[in-house]
Amino acid sequence: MSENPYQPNLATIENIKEEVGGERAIKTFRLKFQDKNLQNNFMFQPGQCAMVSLLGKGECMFAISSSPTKKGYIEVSVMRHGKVTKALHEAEVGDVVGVRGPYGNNFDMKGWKGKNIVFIGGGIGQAPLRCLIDYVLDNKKDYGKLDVIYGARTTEDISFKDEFAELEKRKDVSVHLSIDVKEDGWKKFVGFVPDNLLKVKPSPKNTIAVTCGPPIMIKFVIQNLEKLGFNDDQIFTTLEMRMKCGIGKCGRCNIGNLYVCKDGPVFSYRELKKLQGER
Amino acid sequence: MKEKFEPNIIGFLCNWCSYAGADLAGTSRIQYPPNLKVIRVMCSGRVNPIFVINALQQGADGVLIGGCHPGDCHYERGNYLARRRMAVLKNLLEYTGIDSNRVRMTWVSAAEGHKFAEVVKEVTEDIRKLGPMQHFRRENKW
Amino acid sequence: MSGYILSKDNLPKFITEIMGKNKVFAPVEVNDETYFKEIKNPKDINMKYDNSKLPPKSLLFCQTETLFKFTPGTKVKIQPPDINNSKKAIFGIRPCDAKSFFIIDPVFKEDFEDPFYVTRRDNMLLVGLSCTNPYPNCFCTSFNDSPASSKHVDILLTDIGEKYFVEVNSEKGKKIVKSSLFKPATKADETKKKEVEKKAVNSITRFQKIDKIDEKLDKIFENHFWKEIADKCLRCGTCTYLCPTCHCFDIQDESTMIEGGRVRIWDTCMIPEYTLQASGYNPRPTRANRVRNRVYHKYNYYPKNLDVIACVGCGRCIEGCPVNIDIIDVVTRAGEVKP
Amino acid sequence: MVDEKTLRDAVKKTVGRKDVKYVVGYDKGTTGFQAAPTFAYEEKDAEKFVFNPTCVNNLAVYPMLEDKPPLRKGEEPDTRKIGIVLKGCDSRAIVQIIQEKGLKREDVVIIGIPCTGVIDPKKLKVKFPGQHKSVEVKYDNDKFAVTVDGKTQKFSKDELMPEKCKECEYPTPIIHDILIGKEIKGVKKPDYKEIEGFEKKSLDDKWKNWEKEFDKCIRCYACRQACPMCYCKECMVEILDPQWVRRSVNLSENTAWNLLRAFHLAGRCISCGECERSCPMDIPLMKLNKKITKDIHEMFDYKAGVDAEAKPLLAMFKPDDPEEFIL
Repeated sequence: MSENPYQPNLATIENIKEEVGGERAIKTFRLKFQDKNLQNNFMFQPGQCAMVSLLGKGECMFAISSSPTKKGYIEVSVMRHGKVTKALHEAEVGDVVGVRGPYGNNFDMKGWKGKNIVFIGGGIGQAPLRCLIDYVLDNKKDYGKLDVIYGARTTEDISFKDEFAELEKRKDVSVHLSIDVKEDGWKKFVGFVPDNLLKVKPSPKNTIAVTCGPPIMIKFVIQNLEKLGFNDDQIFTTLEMRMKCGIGKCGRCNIGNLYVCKDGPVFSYRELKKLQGER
Repeated sequence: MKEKFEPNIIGFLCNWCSYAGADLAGTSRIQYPPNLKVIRVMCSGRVNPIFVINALQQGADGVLIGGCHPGDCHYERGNYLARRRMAVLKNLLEYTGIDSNRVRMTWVSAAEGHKFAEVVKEVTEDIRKLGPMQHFRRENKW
Repeated sequence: MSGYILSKDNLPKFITEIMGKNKVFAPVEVNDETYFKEIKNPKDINMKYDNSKLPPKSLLFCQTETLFKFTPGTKVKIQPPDINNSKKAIFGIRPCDAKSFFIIDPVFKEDFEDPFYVTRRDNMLLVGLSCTNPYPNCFCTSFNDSPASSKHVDILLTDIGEKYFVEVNSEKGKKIVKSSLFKPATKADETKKKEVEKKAVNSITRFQKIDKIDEKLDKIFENHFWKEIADKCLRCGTCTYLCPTCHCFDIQDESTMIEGGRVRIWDTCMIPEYTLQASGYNPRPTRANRVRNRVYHKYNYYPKNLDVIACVGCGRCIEGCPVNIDIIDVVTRAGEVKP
Repeated sequence: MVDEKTLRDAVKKTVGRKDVKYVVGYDKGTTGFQAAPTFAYEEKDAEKFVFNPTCVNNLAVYPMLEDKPPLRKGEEPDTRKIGIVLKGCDSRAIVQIIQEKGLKREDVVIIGIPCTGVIDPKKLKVKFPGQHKSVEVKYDNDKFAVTVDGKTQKFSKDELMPEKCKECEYPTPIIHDILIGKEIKGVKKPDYKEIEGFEKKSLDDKWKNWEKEFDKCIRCYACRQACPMCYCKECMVEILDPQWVRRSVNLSENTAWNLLRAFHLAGRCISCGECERSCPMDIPLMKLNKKITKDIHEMFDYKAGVDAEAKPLLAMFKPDDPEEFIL
């Protein structure tokens, strides 16, 4: 008989890092499988997701936000919203969670070799991009110029602050942060991410743009990317939906005939255009 | 081997009267059965029927709701509203075949430690006679 | 294809034979309605039922199923569930309901195999019973299927008067007809079966126009038509609960302080909570979105992914809908909408 | 008798008003013995409106069921009125919703129909099993004339009416803006014999009966959706934290759901019978509702959906409410 695909493997929370406080709190959890073999054999690609569950509370799909180049653990970044994420935020180091995965498709890291990459993130949408940025930096020689565009509602809400600070120090990456509403002491861009994108004006030549964030942001980012001359094959996004099974059976995460959990979450704009469906 | 059935009773007691009454019964060392498990609520009017049904589902054999005497409610009318609600609920339970004595209501003031003990005794004995509540208890089998 | 004959007197003996090796589920009449229930006595079976109230899918894909057990709290432990692999049989399943199993098979079998469904499916014997008196809202012939088709069962019985004509369609079925109760059929019996089948086919009055429906639907995704259809929808979900091919489910954790289980329960795409995200964003916020999704799932996405329309024409959703959203009418009209 | 032409004219007039979004009414339906709800957005849509004994649905459910997807920037909410065709019993739902302040009186335009009773589709289905090419049911004085495939048969009303019509107190809508035809005086009284008979049974017998019924429940919540009074934004069973009623389907959770549903309609149920009609498993939900209706009438002298100015039953009290059960 086959294995039970719904049954998670136990993992311990090794470390919890508070990224954002307040109402839209974000924490990053470092998870390590209890089974050492499993930990060593857990292979995933940037863009893939994992089902993390607190037994007794429920299960959620999260993008893995650590890079596969960092061995020995996986990380997920979680915004406090619903029942499970609320419980996760109350968890402590040493608590045990269930993890199954990795699920879904991934960014085409091999195909992108030698190209410039623009990362456009908003809010918690930075989580899958963080994995990708880390991966690219660890293989920097394979890729060209890197631009990171990121926006949040307020300075408070900017996630991965210290990591952005690290990035800003690097010479081979240019970082463009923004906040939605004007605040005292903020010298960088004020406005929405799509507008920031127009200001940064990355050149479409030999460039890939990857975006993730709230649905409305993705919509306008894609519009603006088109204005800048990016074609359908240069634009990639990772989507999310309410998910329950993670393996294309429970039916709820479909966009058109594709399931985000199984056939996604990474879609090129060309694929998205072909898909009719609500998202 | 047949053990004597000890009923499990959940008490929703109002903060201002019945809970204080229970407290008084305790501090005055009045004996009453240990079968009552007390949950303090701010007012008997806070007791949603969903609490009662859920208690019966989760293993309570009976539920006791305690409030202030009519006219004494800290919030003026919470106990009156609770009275209406429970009248409807008790009839509904009786109609579906669950003895309405499993859901009881009482007025106990902060000064009535003795009355509280008497009520708990009476309720416990009544429910002991009724036996365990088995109609729709959760099986918790997975 | 050569057939066999089972005399009506021998039917109880045949059922007892199956009951010896399997747990048998069969149509049983309760208060004028037919349900699939486990039977203890062959006499309990209603051989002339119209259409069962609920499809037999719950025998393979249970409404509530424990995926695994666990201990919550600080000493977390996970314990796999007991997957029951006893032999079971459905006696008297209609060809349309049997087809529904073939439609949902790939969902549970492909990619990540679902052990619960697959174990049950592999241990399930399907004894079909031809539908000689189709229900007012049946429309299986619209999908080029016949109410007396043996395609999706192990063996199929057809009532041809004083005996049953038996067709065999699988290895499992071949073993069964080795029993001495079955006699080879004559040419006359076979002709009689064809007559019965033809009569049943002719008595179906409702048809759905489905030629190239998946392509047609592709063109009218944004059409106002869907709002018109969904205006009267109560989003009650009866259609999905009664549908033999609806397979969506919800997963929830249920636990006490000391033990618990992760449970899978049937879900319905007609309620907003189905797609509501924790952030409050809902990709399908209106009833029009949801009704459209249901129709598209069956008539567009399924053909695209698995090359089969996920409807068997049993008519249960039409019977069950309190506001007369009629899938025959909806799809037929959708095919005529100008893009 | 309801003149369909007058009805259509009234619908036309209503939908023609600038401050009316649409009118909900009945059209013929595609199958079986049941009319279907239909919507008129333009005057020409009024032509499909009918009224005959097969118009059983309670259309009062629609104003509360409207989808309200989030507005785009700069978009104004559509505050136009909704027109509804209502029978006497259905109008009580609107009265009750207005009483609870779910709607304002001016949010709806009511086209009232004095109703002499509708059919119970289940009863007709038993009388005419199998396939039919055409089906028509008409009022024929004090009888129903049923025409199936060209042959007409007459039935006495009691034979085909659901229970609610046999004891209808309010054949004419309590509130209405337009009335189609003449007002009918309500002369019937509710009949609680069946309920009283059941009350007299032993506890065990009662539970055995309900255990069987609740066990059938598949928890599709169609009863809730069909009910015009169940319009909570979030139903108690869909709250996840704390989760009062688990989603798994078993006797315990089914009983909890059915009892709580009935309780939440205490003093609100207007006895339209939509829950029972839409239940795919045929659970006699009205028996629970009717029991409560009877109790509150006896205990508190209260009737739901009659007076829009009255206070909701469970949100008020009288000092001398019954309290013999209190210790």
